[in-house]
Amino acid sequence: MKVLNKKGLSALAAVAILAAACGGSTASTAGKTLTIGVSLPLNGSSLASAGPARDGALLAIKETSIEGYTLKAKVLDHAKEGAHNPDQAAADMLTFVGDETVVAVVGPFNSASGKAQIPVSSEAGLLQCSPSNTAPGLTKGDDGAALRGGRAVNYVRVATTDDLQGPAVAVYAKKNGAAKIYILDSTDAYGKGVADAFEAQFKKDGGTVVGRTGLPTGTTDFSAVATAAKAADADSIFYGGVTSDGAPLFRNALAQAGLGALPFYGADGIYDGTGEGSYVAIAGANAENSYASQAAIENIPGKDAFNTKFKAEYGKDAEGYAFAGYACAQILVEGIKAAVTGGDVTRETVRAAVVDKGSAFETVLGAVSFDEVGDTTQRIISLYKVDGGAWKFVEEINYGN
Amino acid sequence: MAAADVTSSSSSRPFANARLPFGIFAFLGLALFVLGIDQFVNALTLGAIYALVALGYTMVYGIIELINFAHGDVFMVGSFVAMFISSSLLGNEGAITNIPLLAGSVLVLFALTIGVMAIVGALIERLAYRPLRRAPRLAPLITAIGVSFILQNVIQFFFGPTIVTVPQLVPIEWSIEVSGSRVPLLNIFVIAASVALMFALQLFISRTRTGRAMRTTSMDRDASSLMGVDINRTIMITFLIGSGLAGAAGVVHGLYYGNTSFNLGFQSGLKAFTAAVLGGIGNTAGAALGGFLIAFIEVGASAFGYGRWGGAVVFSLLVIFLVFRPTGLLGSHSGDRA
Amino acid sequence: MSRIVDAVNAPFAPVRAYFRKHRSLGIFVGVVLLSVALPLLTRVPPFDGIQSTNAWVNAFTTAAIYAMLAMGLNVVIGFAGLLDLGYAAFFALGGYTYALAASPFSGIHLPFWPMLLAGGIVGAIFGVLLGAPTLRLRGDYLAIVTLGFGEIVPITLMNADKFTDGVNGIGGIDKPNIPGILQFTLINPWPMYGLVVVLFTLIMIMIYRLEDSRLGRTWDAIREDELAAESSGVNTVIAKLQAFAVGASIAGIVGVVNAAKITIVTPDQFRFAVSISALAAVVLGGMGNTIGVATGAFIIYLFQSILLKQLNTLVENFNIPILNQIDFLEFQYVLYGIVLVLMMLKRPQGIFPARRRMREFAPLKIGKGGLK
Amino acid sequence: MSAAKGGPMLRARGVTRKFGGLVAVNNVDFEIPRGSISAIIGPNGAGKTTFFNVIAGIYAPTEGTIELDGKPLISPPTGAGREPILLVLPTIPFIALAIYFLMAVGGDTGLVEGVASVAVALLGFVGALLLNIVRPDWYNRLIKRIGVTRPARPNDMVVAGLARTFQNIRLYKSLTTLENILVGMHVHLHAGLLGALFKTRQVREEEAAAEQRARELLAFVDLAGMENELAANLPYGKQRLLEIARAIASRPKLLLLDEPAAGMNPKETEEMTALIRRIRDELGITVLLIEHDMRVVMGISDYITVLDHGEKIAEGLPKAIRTNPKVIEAYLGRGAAAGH
Repeated sequence: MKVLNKKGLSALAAVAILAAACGGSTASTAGKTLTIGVSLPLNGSSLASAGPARDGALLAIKETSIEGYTLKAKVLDHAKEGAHNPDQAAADMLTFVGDETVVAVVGPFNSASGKAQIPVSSEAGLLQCSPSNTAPGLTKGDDGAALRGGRAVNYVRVATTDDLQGPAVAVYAKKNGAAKIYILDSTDAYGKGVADAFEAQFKKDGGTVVGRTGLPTGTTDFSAVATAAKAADADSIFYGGVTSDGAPLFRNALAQAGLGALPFYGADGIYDGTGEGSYVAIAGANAENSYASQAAIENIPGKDAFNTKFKAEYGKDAEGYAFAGYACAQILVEGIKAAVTGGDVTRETVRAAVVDKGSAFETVLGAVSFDEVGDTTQRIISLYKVDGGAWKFVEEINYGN
Repeated sequence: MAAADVTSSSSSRPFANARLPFGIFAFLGLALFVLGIDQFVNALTLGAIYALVALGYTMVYGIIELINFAHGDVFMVGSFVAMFISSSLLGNEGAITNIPLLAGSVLVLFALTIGVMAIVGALIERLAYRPLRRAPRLAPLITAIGVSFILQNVIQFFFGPTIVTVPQLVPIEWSIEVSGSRVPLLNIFVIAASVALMFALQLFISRTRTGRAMRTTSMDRDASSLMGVDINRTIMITFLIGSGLAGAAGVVHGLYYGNTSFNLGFQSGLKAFTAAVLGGIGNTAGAALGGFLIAFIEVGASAFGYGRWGGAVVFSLLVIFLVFRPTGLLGSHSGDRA
Repeated sequence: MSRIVDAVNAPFAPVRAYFRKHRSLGIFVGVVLLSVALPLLTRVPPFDGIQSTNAWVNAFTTAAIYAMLAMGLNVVIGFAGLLDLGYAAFFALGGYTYALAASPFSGIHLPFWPMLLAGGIVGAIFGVLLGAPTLRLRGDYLAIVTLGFGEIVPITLMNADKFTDGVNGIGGIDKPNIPGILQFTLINPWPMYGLVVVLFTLIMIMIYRLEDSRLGRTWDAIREDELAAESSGVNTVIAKLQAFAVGASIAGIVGVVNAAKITIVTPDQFRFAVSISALAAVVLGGMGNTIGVATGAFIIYLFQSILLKQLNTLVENFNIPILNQIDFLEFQYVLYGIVLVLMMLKRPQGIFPARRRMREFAPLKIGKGGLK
Repeated sequence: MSAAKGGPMLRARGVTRKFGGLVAVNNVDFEIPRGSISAIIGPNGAGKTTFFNVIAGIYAPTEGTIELDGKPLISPPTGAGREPILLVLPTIPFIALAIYFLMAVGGDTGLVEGVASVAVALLGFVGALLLNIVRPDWYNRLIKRIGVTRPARPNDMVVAGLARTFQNIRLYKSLTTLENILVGMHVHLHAGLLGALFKTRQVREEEAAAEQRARELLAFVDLAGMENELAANLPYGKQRLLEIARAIASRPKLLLLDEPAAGMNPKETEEMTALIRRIRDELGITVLLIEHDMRVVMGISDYITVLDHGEKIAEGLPKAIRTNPKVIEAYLGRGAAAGH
């Protein structure tokens, strides 16, 4: 029950970054300054999930030093009136394109913004790495090809696509004894996408979906849906969406309706640690017996070290997309370093270093490499369960290559 | 205004007084039959909260014909004030099972929150709306939007962009049995508290001098000014009460849902505005009815698996309804043009 | 202050008189001059430090799109006096019209130029569709119905997955081209800028012509006194529908351009916030004054999407240590709100209040035949 | 001006108007001779204004008909119960297509067919709605065949040749006087949306001619030189004049004046009386006025009709009305008639 959160910390972070940036030099030493753009939705409700990704990326950039170059970060926020805005996302990408020092970009966060940004960055040959995009159509198939417009891959992502995560949870739920499931989604691209994938797999495996509906982001009243789930006689619940869409509110409403004991499944949208504002923190005791997934391996060697660093910097635990943001920046930095080693740092050399070489990057998420369309080849889904007020690893599903 | 009076020939309806309660009972009966007791209670509870917020909307509209887009955010601020008072000042952690202590805590919580929010509302009126009293009608609408941005982002700055938990003082386990269904006392408490506040408001408006001043001001500001009503004071009091009710709604919201978040205001504001219009904007009883009606529609949509269409259903019904009754359920006050 | 303005204006009086007579030409010349001056301005400090000229030009293009939107909304609100809070819906419908006509999602690839017209027609149809049931409503009842329409459209677009790809939106929309001459691209904003400048000019000329026409007078009359207008023989039903149709068709056309510009449409792009921004632009710019409204929209867009978003960059350029330590992104919407409130308090009539049109009437000629 | 025909300009037969249980106008027969200046008088609450509003098309009569220039103009609406059928019938294709669409969402209809069906359906729906809202003449005739008639609206009255002023002047206050007149000429101008957009030659000529005539009208009511004045800035008396000028701009056969001399000083009243005469004499417009000021009424009226409690109690020449005991009783109360 903490009342005031540690605000000002992110302000301090920005201070640190700006101090680091300004301390080096002004933009006049062109050719020496390299900038990594950070393009995320950073106000309103988007901030809750995208904020950690920014913090992670800024941390990675801050701790990097490259001989003979000054590495800067430039953060642009494309949320408007609290929601990510594809129009602004595209405009921000154009801003990065127009800034010659920018050699790579971390972002975007949402797939709609991805669809708006990828054609721009692709035309400019500017590398971008998304910490969170999971919509398959951004890279795969005709849709992906249309976004790239026949050009070389310039967009990579560290999260594996929805078409794996949803089914993984479905397989696990089935194994865990779920037969009659009630599905609720947040009606947005992520929530609905993952719920659709879950539903398809669950039905394929012989499960019954006893009810399915969606409540848009911003809904606070989940009692009607909880009662509907009760009336449908569900034995398990699936929620497609993120914590700030109302996952813990739904869980609480279920408990109020007397369904608090049912297993509650979600994807990585609710796997956000135990800190302030997290699923576990808000749902409290009701969070027990909840399951979530994460598109990453569980046993990352550097995880604790990263958390220590992160906590030292921002005064809070690294949670949610902090890892992915950090990993993205790590990959971009590795690319830049490779380009520096090659003697010529341009957008093209950085892009090629990350995408074309097929090399693996050691990141906080483990070893990451990319396939021919820029998706991570680390296709591992880890599953977690809330037990005793904390997420406990239960198993891992490897979809291989 | 005069145009409306001349064109819409008002035919007197001899059974109007009897028709309304009958309609309400018929509707409630039908809703109970269709939804079942659990969903019925859900809808009533949700409706009670909508109604409290809608009251403030409609009061402000009635008196200065302003669509107060900031009102939803005043409600949101109210829920945060309640959270702050409850958890930080009163040091509550969760449910209180000691009944006298519970009653005391809840009363103090209501009193403090309503007080703080009344002051906040009055301040907003003084700073953002009063200077525009004689300005074109849409000018205060834009300041209302500005105030809404300020409130949201100030709260976000202090309390963060995540969902924040609020102590649920009334234990959710307490319940009574109604025809085989478990009805939590919490819901009954929420409904009772809201209805009590609504009745208090009705009494205040119809019985007190200030209430009468509010009514005459809403009918004709200039005339009531000539009759000796202090217009600025009356409008200020309207804001005090409207925001106080929003504060009460904030308390109720926190107690019922156990959480709040900085972006609570937008959706609630929209619903409350819809409720106010549906009921006949400017009419307090209508706003309360509208709030309940919207809650029933929404809960119905969710109950039958059309949750994602909820907003569309509410608004479609609203459009159709207004086509047949252009001044809302209990419409009296026909707004002037933009 | 105003004396200085008058002094500066004095030498231009003959020019102004000329262009008042030939206003379409005046608008054309004005917009062209402005469209050349703006990119040049971005070469000058402090603007050059914020972002590249290309990014600026792209921002101006978007700002002009919002300005067109505001001008269209002004027809409904400022001219006819009908408070429309769901204007973004028409913007959405225009965008989806083009997205369905030219994208990999539908598999159809119709050329861009005729779709401009199609967007306008779709907008007009829906404008009438919305207008028809609302005609009996007055004032704020109209506002809520339009608001409802503004919510219904995105919800429907979001849930009719099969036809709109739902919440994912339709991406990879075709960019315009002039066959054999010019292919629009995303990193070169200049062709789109040119297109928008031309469209802006045309729309502004058309709105001014409407305002001065019999129809414009009809709208004025309805706004001033609906009953009196009816008693002057005005069919208020048709006139209001025409206002809705004109406003909506402008939004439809602009929606097509917007979709072609950012190559993706999603339901979330067209939420209430867009309608509210357009409304704020109209009121802030000066309701009823077309140029004022366009300027208002331009300023609001640049303020909200460039100045506030780039405050960090801007401050960094000034190198003031204390200010450098603040993350201004945190405060952007508080600042936006404060600015909205302050501007409204300062200028309740809008920045450029609608001056009553003072047309240059020819000298009085009485005689020949008298009255009939 | 079809002055050749004989018969009264306006003939009301058995006009009754009820508000709920209240009978505001009861079975009034009434005629206005062509080319006359007629007046309706009566004590407060006599139903004058209601009757006036029935003639002006603001209230539909509950019973009775009104003819203007020999043509039926107003009759009570009938068959309102059958009207929904007409609303529903044209929308049936829409509903059918919408159902088809909804089924298609679940089925596997192609994108193009789906969008097309929605488009066609919407067109049908919009068409049906528009028909019922705009209701062109041919549609009115069509529905008349199944017994549905609808009250005419004020703007239909203007087209039929009837113009009015208001008791509490209703000008377009932020428009100039000239623009006020131009709005009054609305029904005689034909520029449409496209004409305005492309400013065709026809439109420009029409506008120029309209402006010319508007100036003449302003000169006629002695407002020459005030063309660019905002209506709101005119003094009260001139606002009245402007309102009359706006009304006659629609070239009516019959002009209804609602208390034209209300609130005027004697000099202004005299000017107003003279103007009303000129309107009749120079423009050949028949005039009907409601007026409280007996000097005005007696001074200019050719015929006077007296209403009391919603019923016609007397009519005739001013001289006869002045001495009619019923009228005196109505105005001064019972018993006063004898002493007068």
